[in-house]
Amino acid sequence: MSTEHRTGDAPESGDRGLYASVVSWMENLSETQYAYLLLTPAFLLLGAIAFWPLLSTFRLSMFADSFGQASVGNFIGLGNYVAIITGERSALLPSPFLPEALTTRAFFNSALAVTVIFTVISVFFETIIGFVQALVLDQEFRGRRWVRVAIILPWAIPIVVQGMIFYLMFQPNIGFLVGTSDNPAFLNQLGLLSTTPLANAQDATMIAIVADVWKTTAFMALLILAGMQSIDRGLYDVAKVAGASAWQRFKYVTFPIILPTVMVAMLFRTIQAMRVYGLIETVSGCTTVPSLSCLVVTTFNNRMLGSSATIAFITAAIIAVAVSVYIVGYVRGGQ
Amino acid sequence: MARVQLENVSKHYDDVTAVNDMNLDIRHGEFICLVGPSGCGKSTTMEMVAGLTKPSEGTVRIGERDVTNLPPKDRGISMVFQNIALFPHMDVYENISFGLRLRDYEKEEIDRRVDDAAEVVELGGMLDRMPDEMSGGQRQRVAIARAIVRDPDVFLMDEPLANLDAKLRVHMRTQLQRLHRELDTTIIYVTHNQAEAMTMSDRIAVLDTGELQQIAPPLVCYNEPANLFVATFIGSPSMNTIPGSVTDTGFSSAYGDVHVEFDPTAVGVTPGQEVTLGVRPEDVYSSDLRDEVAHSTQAVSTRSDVLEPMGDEIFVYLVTEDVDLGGSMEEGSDPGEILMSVGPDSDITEGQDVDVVLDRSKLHLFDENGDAIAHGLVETPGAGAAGEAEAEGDD
Amino acid sequence: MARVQLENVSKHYDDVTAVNDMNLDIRHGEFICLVGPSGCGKSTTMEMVAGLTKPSEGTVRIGERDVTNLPPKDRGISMVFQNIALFPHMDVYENISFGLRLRDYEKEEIDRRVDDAAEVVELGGMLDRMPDEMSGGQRQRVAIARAIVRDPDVFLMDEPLANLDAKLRVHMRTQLQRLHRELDTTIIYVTHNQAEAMTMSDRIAVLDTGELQQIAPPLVCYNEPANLFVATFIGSPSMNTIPGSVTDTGFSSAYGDVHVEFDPTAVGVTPGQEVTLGVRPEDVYSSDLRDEVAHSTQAVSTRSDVLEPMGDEIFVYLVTEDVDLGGSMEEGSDPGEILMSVGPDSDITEGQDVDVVLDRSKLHLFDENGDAIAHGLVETPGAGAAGEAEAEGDD
Amino acid sequence: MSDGSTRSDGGVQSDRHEPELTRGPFQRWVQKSIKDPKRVYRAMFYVATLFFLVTTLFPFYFLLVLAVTPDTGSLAVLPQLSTLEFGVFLDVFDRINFLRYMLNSVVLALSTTAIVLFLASLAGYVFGRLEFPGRQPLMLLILAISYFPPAAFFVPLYQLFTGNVVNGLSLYNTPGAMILPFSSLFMPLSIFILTTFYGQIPDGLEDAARVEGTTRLGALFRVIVPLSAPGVATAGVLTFIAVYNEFFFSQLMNNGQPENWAPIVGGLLSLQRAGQFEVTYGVMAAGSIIAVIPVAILVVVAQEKIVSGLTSGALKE
Amino acid sequence: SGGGDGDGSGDGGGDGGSTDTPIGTSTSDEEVTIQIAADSNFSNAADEISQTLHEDGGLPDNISIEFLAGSFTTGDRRSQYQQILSAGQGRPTVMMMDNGWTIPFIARGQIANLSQALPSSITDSVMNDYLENMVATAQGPNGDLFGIPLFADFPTIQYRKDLMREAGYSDSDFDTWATEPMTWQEFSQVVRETMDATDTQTGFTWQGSAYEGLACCDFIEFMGSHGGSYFGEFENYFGPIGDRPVTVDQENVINAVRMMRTFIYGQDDDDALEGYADISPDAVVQYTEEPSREPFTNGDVVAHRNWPYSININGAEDAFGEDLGVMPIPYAVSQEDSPYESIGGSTSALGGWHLTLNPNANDARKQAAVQLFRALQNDEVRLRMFEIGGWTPPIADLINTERTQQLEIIGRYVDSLQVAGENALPRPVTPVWPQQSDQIASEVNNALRQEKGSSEAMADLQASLESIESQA
Ligand SMILES: Nc1ncnc2c1ncn2[C@@H]1O[C@H](COP(=O)(O)OP(=O)(O)OP(=O)(O)O)[C@@H](O)[C@H]1O
Ligand SMILES: Nc1ncnc2c1ncn2[C@@H]1O[C@H](COP(=O)(O)OP(=O)(O)OP(=O)(O)O)[C@@H](O)[C@H]1O
Ligand SMILES: [Mg+2]
Ligand SMILES: [Mg+2]
Repeated sequence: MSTEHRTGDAPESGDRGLYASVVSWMENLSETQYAYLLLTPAFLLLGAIAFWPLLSTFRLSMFADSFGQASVGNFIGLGNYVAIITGERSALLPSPFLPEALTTRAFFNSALAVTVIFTVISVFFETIIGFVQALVLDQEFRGRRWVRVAIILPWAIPIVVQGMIFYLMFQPNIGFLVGTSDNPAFLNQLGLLSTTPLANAQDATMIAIVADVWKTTAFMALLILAGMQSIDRGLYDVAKVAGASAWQRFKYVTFPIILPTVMVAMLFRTIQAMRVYGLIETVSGCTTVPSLSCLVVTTFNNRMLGSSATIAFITAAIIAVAVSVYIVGYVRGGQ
Repeated sequence: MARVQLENVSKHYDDVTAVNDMNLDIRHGEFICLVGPSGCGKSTTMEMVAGLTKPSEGTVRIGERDVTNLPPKDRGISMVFQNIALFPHMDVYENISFGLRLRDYEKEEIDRRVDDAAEVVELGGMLDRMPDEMSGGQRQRVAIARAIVRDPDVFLMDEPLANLDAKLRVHMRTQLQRLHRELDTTIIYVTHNQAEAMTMSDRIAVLDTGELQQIAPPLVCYNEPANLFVATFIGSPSMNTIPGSVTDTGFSSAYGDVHVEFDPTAVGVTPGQEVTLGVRPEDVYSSDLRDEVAHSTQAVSTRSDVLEPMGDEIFVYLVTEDVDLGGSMEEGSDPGEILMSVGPDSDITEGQDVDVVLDRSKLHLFDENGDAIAHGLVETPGAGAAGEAEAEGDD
Repeated sequence: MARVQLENVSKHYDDVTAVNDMNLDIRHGEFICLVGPSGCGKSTTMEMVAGLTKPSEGTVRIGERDVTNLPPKDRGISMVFQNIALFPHMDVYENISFGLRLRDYEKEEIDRRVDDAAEVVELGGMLDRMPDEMSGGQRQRVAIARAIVRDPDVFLMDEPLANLDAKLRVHMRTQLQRLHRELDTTIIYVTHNQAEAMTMSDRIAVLDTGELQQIAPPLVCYNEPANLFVATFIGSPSMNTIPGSVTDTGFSSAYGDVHVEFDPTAVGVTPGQEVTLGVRPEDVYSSDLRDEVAHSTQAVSTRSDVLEPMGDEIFVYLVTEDVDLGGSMEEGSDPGEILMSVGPDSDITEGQDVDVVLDRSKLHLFDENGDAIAHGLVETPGAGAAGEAEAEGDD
Repeated sequence: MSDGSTRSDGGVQSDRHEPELTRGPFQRWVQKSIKDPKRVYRAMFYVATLFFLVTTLFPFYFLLVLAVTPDTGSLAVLPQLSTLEFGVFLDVFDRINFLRYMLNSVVLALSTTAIVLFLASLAGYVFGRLEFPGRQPLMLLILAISYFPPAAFFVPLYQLFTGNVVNGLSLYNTPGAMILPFSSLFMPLSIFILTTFYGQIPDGLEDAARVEGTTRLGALFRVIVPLSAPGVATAGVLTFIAVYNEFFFSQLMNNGQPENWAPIVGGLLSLQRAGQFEVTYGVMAAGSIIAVIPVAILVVVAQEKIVSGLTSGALKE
Repeated sequence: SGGGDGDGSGDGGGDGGSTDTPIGTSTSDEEVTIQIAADSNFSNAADEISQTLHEDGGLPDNISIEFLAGSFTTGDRRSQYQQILSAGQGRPTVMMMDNGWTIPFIARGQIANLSQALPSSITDSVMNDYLENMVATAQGPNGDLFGIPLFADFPTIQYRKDLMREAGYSDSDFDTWATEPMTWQEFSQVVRETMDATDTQTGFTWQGSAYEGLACCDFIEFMGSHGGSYFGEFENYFGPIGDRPVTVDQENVINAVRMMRTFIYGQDDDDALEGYADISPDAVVQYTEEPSREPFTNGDVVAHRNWPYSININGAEDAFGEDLGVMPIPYAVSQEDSPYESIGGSTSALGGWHLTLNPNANDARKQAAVQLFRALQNDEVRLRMFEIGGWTPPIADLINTERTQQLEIIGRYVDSLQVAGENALPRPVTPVWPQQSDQIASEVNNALRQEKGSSEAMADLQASLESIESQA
């Protein structure tokens, strides 16, 4: 028994006793039991609000679409999956799942290809720019707080508004960025944009990417910045004395230490980018840039519940594949 | 009551066994020093007592209670960590008072205690500093204050004074001893400082590669080391170890001509057996002083190689034979080399021929496995010297 | 060439002056130990040499070059940090090779050097461990290896051996000395270990509260301390300081009756002046041994208070007078208390009356400000003892 | 700083005595830069900062121009001040109860952030610092939630919240109907962020806390969370803003009325159109500026406070 | 538990027997509030509307009306209703539904059958007096009525009289054009001439973006005015799915596409249709209503096709005022020359909204709703609604009256509106219309962007529409 005593020891009330016994019960759990105990609240919530709906949606994905009275048709097992992947259902979708030919046009018309293009390019640029932004914010300088506000601002913008900004910016005769064929704007002259970029799958995808980079780079920057701020400054002293230049300190100390954070940021950005919907819908419309989530939402709105659920699960499966790239990289990096 | 017992405790990491089948029984109120080479498992042992590391096997008891599965907070311990581990986000006051605040002490009581503890570690005016604004020694003292501000049953201190200068160290040492007396606690203390281990502890536990080598009062460890490891580990500079073999009439060294005469059967060795002779530097005398040594061996002729003046004494490295002396300065126990300590007024110079004698009452004999065979090789074997040592150790 | 010069260097923090107007001139190839109490500014000084901290005032030169504004990487230094600071994300190999990899050494060269360095710090088999899988001492050794694997002009080592056991410490010490010889570098070394400072350094720089007190060879610091601070700081246990005043015939203590006879004018003091007498524990002898002391004082009658057996010697705390002895054990320099060190065979017991004499050739006299007046109070004033000490210090 | 240091250097001193005629300011700058590369870093730093400011703020500028340009006027890069109508910012409040929408959003975002940070702290601690069987699979399971488009959750959740699954449990048009899905959908991100941050805190500090007498949970909230302040604050900010902007459930889990806890998105959408086809970009732009700028500033200030609060004073009692 | 069958059961709730039995029309004195899911224009004008309903329409005083301001984005509203109805929620009582998607709700049996629920006095007057095509979008397969048309919307062409005058046209021309549709050929020449005469960059803006608006409206007009149709005769428009011809590969349809392309690219276009001028900017391929209106309002365009809301903007004094002219949509093939009976000639897309009844509402509210519907039959109420919010009555005779002519701005153009209303053609709404409209929008837009040839695009569209027809 401990000899420690509380001064002015309050008489132990029943509550206190209960509390104490709960605490001691918790303290005596094995590491595994304790781990599961702490995870319980999160999993209860996730179970009810995430896993259960997913299961029920999965069930839905096994039913045919219905265009009549009922909300879903017959049970057809994995029929929806087959139909969508083979392209059998393409006619009922705003755009096919896989490219139907090996042309650029077909690629930009395929939900999968567009999504992958969007994801790879936007996550790439977000990471790089986010890194540089974080490096800038990690410096001490006057007005840092305001620069930080400026960098966060895009991220605080609701998607509707973000979409509106970019939609209008690239609207001929309205925004500043697009001209007409007689009176081309700067970007048109450079040949970077057609005069009707939002109707053009390629241009519209790029605009969506720019819009996404503009908005979500802050996400990267904030996370990376947090990672940088948690690094023990003493390590930089060691590195300096060992002869590391600023770049080498970054390369050997900062970068590897924040790598896990960067990976998490990239991982989630990739996942989010692969689910892009609102941005595309508001900037160019899902018909022009058909992302995977566009298909999910469009089919859902069109009451093709089975197809919608199926595409949702296919999307998730594709994301899972993308994620496994990170996980493999992470495991490799961790060794 | 804070008896601390480790029963067959082991700790295995993936590829290392940090602690192996350790048995320790520490009485209430005892002051135990854990010593041993770097990486021998001292910190791991402490962590198991504290409850921070779960033993792979075995039982830990504190005050007769099995605490193996009890969390640290319920073990009635406080600890000074080897790596100091101050909370970087708290100032000194908050660091020191952390444990008290957790226990809902009253504000005045906390303030009083923190002030006291800060006084003890001489950090009076620094209560509102942050850890990163302090020097290494100051941080360590905060860590000590954090531990002593509470009054637990057992103090665990892992090299609490490593970063302090000699003077402050002595000061802190006496403060800790006073605390020990006043609070009537059990203290387990890791130190690399021989003086600390010798002066502070009731018993010293010597560890090597995770195994307990000897646990005994300091002078017993010093005078009657259980094995070669303890013999060379305790005492600085280290004991001279002279490999050799038993002859019909005593011991004869493998290098140089160190001969000690004794009756092998009385000691319990057989002629021809490979043994190691141990002698501490301070038991090596210049043969001029032979008369002062009650039981001296016959003279050994050596040459002084290197002199290390230490202020209050001089270490003289003696070569008994022209063997390879490549790394000779490294350790006193190189075969063929003997380290002698002499007073600061000695007139020995480097490269001079020196004849030395050993004090036979202070010689140690170890078998092939390094286990001690005898301490003191005077004609009447062993007993006298051992008794003497014990008497000293008890006070 | 790696001469290191600090010219009027100061470092002020918000409310503390960590280093105050420091002037240091360290010759190329010198081995300097920085010593001083905790928080006196040793680490800060090192950091300013390294370029990690910018001096508030003053100039730092390395090899005649003004490096005050140069980044650490261009200063040709390597450093062992007091807080160890291993890179947590690199294994031992990567930690050690960090500096080499920065400089694009070839793989084989790196491997060779890392193996060598690991060998020196005895971490051979641990190259692929992560820092958090190592013991405190092992980590510290990695930090040392990381510093020595390169060949800079100046080594800065901030308590590199604090977490090592005595034996390993001795080993590391000799390794560092060898390295120093081989690489022909300048080493600035912070240590709290007297033995280290004494044995390793060419000169010791003693700091107190940010100010340089003395910089001199170890034995000069030991035998001729510039002031009371250095006198009590160097040497463990600490020098006895006996406050008193100058009489017509010499010195008379304020407590107890310690009297030393000398000619005040020869020494340069005036009768009635308040002075402090300093004597090291090993220069206090039981009056039985009076004959062995060439210049002994008259006997002082004392009573033994506490005995501290250290293995190779015993510390005896002597009380000269029944003054308040509350915290007497704390420091040897309490007025009215004298610490004596005797051999392990001494038969003094606690509470016994002991008459002691002091070795007058080893006495020190300090004025009111603590500055040294004289070292050695034999009739022929000062010169002899000082000359002796210098001779010893030079080798 | 760099200026001062170069001046104390003799070399630069002599530069200043050279005739200035032959050298333009730029050459002088280059000359100095060669001597002191820090100047170059500094310059790079300013260029980068400026670049980011321009690129991030340009669309805002566009938004502002959009807001203050009258409906009948055309947009111009540099609009004439006289033609602008700043009254649009007041319109936002005249047309709808915009404040209430903002308040709803803030309440929803704060509650969600609190729930998420609490639950994710527990989970992040478990995943970041404990070893137990099932760790990897459970993490993947949590991550997998983020794989799904929000639509995949919608139908069952809507049924649930409208009382069609559990009788009598009707959360539609209440904050719960949004906070619950927000919490579970945004939680995986926070769990992952906190897992990495908590995992990096040295064991020694947790050990020290436990020896000092905290429970395991106590060590988490008193030491690990404050020490990970930058990470926790960032997770909080990310969650807060994500909720503030959430589009999908915000719209579908209430009927768009401010009294029914419709958040800002609902407000913006009701500002968006004057009719089925006519879009009043101006008011909507004004609305979003009003909605966003205070929040962004609040978030930055709060984040700084959180970080400094958690790392220093938070544990003062 | 009930998780899995959530979707099914929700609908079941909707079907609930209540729709079969007439709702009592007796008035009780209890205070009842009914909620109408509408948009913020209604909720902003709630007081006035409520006033006219009570005072002119005789709505009992114990019934109060609350308008919910839903999103103006029609798709959002659709999904919102879908959730509400499939969850079996009782509120709101009455929903304002786009005539573009009322039929799928009818098909799924999610809204109350008014033919059975309302007294026949009300339903009969709807069937007889209201715009026939409008009513058709609220009818079930067997002709039962499921929604009461609330207001209608028909696009017209707006043009700049001031510019035209410079080009030599006079007010008498304008007067003729206001009620007598001209041909597309003539139109394009008039516009071209005006452009040249006034050095105006842009002649005619309309909506060519790949969105619902193209499929439902712009293209229906261009195609219809060429005598083309998606599914042949008008009677096929609402089904039966899979059992009707798909007719987008017909020449009339292709010609419509070619004409649109010619407007954009002039005679240089591969597919150019002779006799038409280059009057539209490239940008029309990404224009929706507002982006196409902005340049017109800003004064850079001669003519513009849009819904009546924009007449109010462009006809305002600070815009063009009296200089704004309005005409019905031009045509290329008259109704007589068209292959289909009721298609051809000037064609305006028919937009507009119905009021439908939530079958899950409680009886008191349903009864109150009946009173509401009854009140709405009152002409005075309809006219007041036109005055209050510009909600065009879905009754041809009420559009152009002396009262309506007094209305500010729009009053000047009610004659053209009436013509447009009489020629209004709804989109072919069925449960598969969303899919089909996606395909139509995307293929037509492809053609407009010269990604595909006109006939190629229409052939592709033909194939995918047929495929949808067969799969559904
Ligand atoms: N960042 C800082 N802010 C304020 N004071 C500081 C800071 N760093 C050091 N100090 C103070 O400066 C003085 C010198 O510190 P320094 O680290 O040099 O001491 P030291 O001699 O190395 O001590 P130790 O032996 O304990 O490591 C100390 O009193 C310390 O508290
Ligand atoms: N987490 C771990 N994983 C693997 N090995 C470990 C771990 N922790 C400690 N060890 C190993 O266990 C052994 C004992 O470590 P411990 O820290 O107890 O040593 P120590 O006696 O305290 O040493 P020191 O005096 O150097 O602090 C060491 O060899 C160490 O490398
Ligand atoms: Mg240790
Ligand atoms: Mg220090």
